[in-house]
Amino acid sequence: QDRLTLVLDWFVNPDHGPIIVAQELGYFSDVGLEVEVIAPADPSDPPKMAAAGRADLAVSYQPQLHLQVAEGMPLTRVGTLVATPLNCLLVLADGPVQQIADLRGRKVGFSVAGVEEAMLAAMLAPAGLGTGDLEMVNVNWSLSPAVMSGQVDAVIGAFRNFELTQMALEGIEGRCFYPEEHGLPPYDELIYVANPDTLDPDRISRFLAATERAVQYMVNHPEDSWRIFADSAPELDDALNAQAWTDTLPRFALRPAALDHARYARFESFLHEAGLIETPRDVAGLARDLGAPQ
Amino acid sequence: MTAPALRLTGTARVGGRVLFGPLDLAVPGGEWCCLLGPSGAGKSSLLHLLAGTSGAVTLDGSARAGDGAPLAGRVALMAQTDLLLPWLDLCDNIRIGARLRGTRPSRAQAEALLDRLGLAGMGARKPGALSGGQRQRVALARTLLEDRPVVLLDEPFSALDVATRLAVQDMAAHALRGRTVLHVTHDPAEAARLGDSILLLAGGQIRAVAPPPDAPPRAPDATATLSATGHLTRLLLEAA
Amino acid sequence: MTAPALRLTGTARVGGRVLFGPLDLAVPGGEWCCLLGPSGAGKSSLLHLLAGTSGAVTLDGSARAGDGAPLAGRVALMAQTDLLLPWLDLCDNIRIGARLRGTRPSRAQAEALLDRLGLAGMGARKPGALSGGQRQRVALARTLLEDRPVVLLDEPFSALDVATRLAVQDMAAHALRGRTVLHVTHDPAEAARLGDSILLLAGGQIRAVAPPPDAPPRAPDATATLSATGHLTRLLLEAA
Amino acid sequence: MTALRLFLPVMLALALWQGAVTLLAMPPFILPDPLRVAGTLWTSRALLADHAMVTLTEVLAGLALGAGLGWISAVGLALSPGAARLLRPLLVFSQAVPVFALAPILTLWFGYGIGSKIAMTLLIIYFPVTSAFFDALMRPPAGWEAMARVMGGSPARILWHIRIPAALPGFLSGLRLAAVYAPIGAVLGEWVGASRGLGYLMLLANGRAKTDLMFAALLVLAVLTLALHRAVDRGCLALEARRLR
Amino acid sequence: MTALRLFLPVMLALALWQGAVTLLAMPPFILPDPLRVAGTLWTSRALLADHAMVTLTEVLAGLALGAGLGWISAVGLALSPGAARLLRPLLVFSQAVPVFALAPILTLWFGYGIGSKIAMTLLIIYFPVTSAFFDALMRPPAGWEAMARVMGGSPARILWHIRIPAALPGFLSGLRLAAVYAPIGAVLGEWVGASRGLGYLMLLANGRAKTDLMFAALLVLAVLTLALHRAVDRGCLALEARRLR
Ligand SMILES: Nc1ncnc2c1ncn2[C@@H]1O[C@H](COP(=O)(O)OP(=O)(O)OP(=O)(O)O)[C@@H](O)[C@H]1O
Ligand SMILES: Nc1ncnc2c1ncn2[C@@H]1O[C@H](COP(=O)(O)OP(=O)(O)OP(=O)(O)O)[C@@H](O)[C@H]1O
Ligand SMILES: [Mg+2]
Ligand SMILES: [Mg+2]
Repeated sequence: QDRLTLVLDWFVNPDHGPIIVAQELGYFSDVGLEVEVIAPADPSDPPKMAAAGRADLAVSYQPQLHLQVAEGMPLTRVGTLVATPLNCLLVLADGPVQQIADLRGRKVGFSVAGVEEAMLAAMLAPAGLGTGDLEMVNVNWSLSPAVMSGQVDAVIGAFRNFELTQMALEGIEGRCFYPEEHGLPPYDELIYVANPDTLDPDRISRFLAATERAVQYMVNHPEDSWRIFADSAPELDDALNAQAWTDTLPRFALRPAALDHARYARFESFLHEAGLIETPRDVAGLARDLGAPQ
Repeated sequence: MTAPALRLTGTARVGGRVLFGPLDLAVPGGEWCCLLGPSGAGKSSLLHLLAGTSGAVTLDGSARAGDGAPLAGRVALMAQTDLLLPWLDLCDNIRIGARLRGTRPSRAQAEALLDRLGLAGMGARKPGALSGGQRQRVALARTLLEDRPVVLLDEPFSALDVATRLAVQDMAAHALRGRTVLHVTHDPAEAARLGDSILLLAGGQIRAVAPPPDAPPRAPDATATLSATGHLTRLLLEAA
Repeated sequence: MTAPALRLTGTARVGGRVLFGPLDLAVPGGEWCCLLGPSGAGKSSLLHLLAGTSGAVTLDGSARAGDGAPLAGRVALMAQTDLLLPWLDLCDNIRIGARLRGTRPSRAQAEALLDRLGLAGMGARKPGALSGGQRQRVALARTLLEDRPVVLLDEPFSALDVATRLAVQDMAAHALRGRTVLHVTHDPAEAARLGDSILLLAGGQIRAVAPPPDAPPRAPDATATLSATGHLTRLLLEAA
Repeated sequence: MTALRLFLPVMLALALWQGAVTLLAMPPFILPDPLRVAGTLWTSRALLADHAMVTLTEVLAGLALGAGLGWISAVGLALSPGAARLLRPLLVFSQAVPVFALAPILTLWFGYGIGSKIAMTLLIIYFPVTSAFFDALMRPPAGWEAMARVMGGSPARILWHIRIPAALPGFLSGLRLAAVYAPIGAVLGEWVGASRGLGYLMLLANGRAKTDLMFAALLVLAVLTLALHRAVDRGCLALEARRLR
Repeated sequence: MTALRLFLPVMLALALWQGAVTLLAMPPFILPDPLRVAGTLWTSRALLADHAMVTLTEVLAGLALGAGLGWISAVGLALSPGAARLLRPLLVFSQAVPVFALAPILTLWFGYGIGSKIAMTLLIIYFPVTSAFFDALMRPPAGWEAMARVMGGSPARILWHIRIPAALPGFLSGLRLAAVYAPIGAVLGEWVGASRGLGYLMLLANGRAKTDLMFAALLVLAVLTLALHRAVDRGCLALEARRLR
């Protein structure tokens, strides 16, 4: 058995379905891996741990990867967990914001991750607005409560597979504007990153193969896989996660190891044009396809 | 202001053991009464029982004024330690009682009192810059400024030299004339000089000793004073 | 252990003003010297200068042993306040010096000393449960247990009744025989009884007074003692 | 009587809470009402108890270590004024660093186990203990120290026999503060990375807007803090009373 | 001399920092070396100064309010033992609530302006001040209080003229702690919701993986904390020295 340490992006939640299911069903041991899964509280820690060699793999976000590589962190994407954006601009369904153009002069909350200004700017542009036309407030710990209580008119950085359900459970109907439908290039929300200098292609490939098997199982057996996930820890078994499980299923990468070069090149140039990256790099400096011939 | 008599009867206990009594102690109103006795006999405890500040000492009996009215609010106590407040200057230290009652006597009055106790011009000093005898005089000044009908003094002149002691004794005797004073002292000459009556607390019992016939404060070198001093000294030596 | 002489020369200042001096004070080695003077004359300051603990008081001159060796480590000081540590019982309080030097005298020795000072069986009490005179005796016990060739006593018997005072004086006189003792007191009778030599500090100057001819401790009622007492009293009254 | 004393503050807290919810019309996703939280408390009792045990372990270990280290540091600083001038700013500095900057460093050193949580608890309570005790050590009653110097005590022995006992109330004051901060320290430690403990549970519940569960966990944490503070306060009072009697 | 005293701890801190980076082979994205941070400090000086001013305002306002409220609360509690028994647990309780649980409540009440930051600062420093002062108020030297009672002082006047001045060192001890915690309080307040201030800047830098900028902001915060602690410490020492002389 080879050991492999994986740091999640946050506490365990349905986004990590394939990992938990693979662990519970023994897919990791089937490929000769003993995987240690670590759940941190701050999503900015895991890539640091991977880059520092403290973890073999970390779950991170594609936009972050671009920024971090630009700042010189030794990181590369080696696999994909969730292959669509999850981020969305969340508003109240019956609130004053019915279309993006309604945001003029209003308050938008965000949880600092680094790219939300650029994202918002891209979403505003088609409506003829700029970030200067509205007020941005960091609401850090309480995205949906800030919207629900009406303290801000919208928040960016909410996850479409959770926040809507969450609001529904509180009896409030929310609505998402999807970035990829409003001018943003599509991207992978959750990816696996590793240190390019020290990564072990063999073990990571085995890991990705096991999660690929888990995704297939989940797609084939949504109910059973939910039970497996919910039984893995008592605090996970609730209505929100059950709904999120269903909502997230179609978004998991069915081919975790596959790399879409163009997607990474597009996002890199998007960030470069937004002024967040000075010198864009080619995809080889950002992501790897471990299955490709060397 | 009429000065009430003092009466303490019963048994005092501390830490489970009898300290003194059963006894019956009476101080006539408006008189100066000196209380002598061996160290540890319970003199300070007796004063604290009258003042209502006895900590560990309990009295199985009563300590009250002869006129039946409560003593609280009519007593000034000068304890054995000076209890000066280190953050207040001398004038404020001796006016602390008035402050605590919400009134505010003039600084000039305080300065004048310090003056009469040989501490002229020191009103603005803090207690930290005083000698032992000076601190004791400030504590006395504070007690006098209380202006109460009943005054309890616990060894008020023990840290003073002969000359200062005589002067301060005279000053206190005049200032407290007509009040009921219970004055604990170890100095037989002092008792012989100041007491309208003299009590001895020894072996848990009170015993009255005849004072010299003339009115206090008496001349320290008068024959009657000297012979009373000698008599008291002998009694104290026997009591031990 | 040979007891060195003490010598203090120069001018002492406090708060910008001259406290005493220029003067030249000498205490012969192995003798008991009594120091009297008005309250505030600087007696305590003088002791602290010799002990090296003068806070605000500065000496323009020198305070040292007659044999030239440093005084530090050869002096025991009983200050005017008792400085008992409230969290230690009496035995530990009087053994604190040894503890501070890293040695550990037996509890029995401490108990025995308390016994001789009339505090038998109180060794396990905390200072909070003592009377004023009892505290003073504990402070004296602590100073005696220091076992130093030079002993500085600041009004060590002031809170004691006549009988206890005589007994404790005798006890101290015997215990400190052969050591150099500088003893500050306000009681002329005490000085006349105990002093091998007697000094008067007044008006910033030192003046020697002849002690009675016989060896101390003298009988309190001996004629020579009484007349020396009278003489000292007159001098003190004049000094004020 | 004791029961009443414990009962009254709890009732008051509940009344204030319910009042805030009712009067200020707090939406339940910001502040759920007590009854709702009580329900969650009951249904999730096994879960809460499980996580509370983890946090309690971290708290007790951190408190013992933090108080001990704080004691040692304050004494060390008091012993050497030079070191104090040099090191005190560093201590202050250590308190100015926010958790998220420290988290990666701590995990790099201590890993994701209980070590990093105890380290965080320690870091949080170490300072109040050190600071309060050091302050008290630096203002010993003047007379005692002079007396001890005449007696020939070395600075170390004077510290040990005079200054430390005299400064005990200051240390206990710091300890009382530490008892209150220790649980929050453990929660912050769980922030560094954890999959168990009340802090983990709260963060998880918060991240998913499960306000009931978060407040239920918060309530458990508060009760734990109160109990700890009470125990330490009682202990301190008993110690202070006994040592002068 | 004073310059040297300030210089030495800074040098020591830098040496420790560089040592950690070199010896422990800290990667720059976890702990950048001092030189690199110094560079960022210089190039971003305008940005940092701008955000530091915001934080400083919050800190000073919070400190003044927190110290004031802490003073009042401790005195109030000391005045009425019944209230103390009832309210002290609530105070402890208030400290057990982690920021992220409070954040939505605070913003709901105070909005996203300076109000919520001052509230957070206040909340953080209020407790150490109250606790340390209250502890000191509850152990007045026995003799003074008895004397004051004989003199006919009401409990309120005894508190004012005797217990409060006697407990001043305890209050100052709490104030010193508060000076250290105030900046961290303001940073926490900025996390609750802000678009300016050092705390916000740190979050932003952290999100953008600009570790240099984060540590530069951290350094500014630390210097601010040190300066504040030093000023308060100096003030306290001067006050303590003067009032007995
Ligand atoms: N910090 C100070 N500032 C100014 N004057 C001071 C200070 N400390 C002491 N003094 C003064 O120094 C003088 C000497 O004090 P000292 O305690 O030596 O007197 P003493 O002879 O022992 O008097 P006593 O018999 O009353 O104890 C006093 O007049 C006192 O007021
Ligand atoms: N808390 C206590 N526990 C036990 N005994 C105590 C306590 N407090 C005081 N005592 C004892 O009570 C006795 C009386 O003390 P008090 O202070 O009244 O004596 P005193 O006559 O004033 O003596 P002195 O002349 O020495 O001042 C002393 O023997 C003392 O040891
Ligand atoms: Mg007494
Ligand atoms: Mg003196």
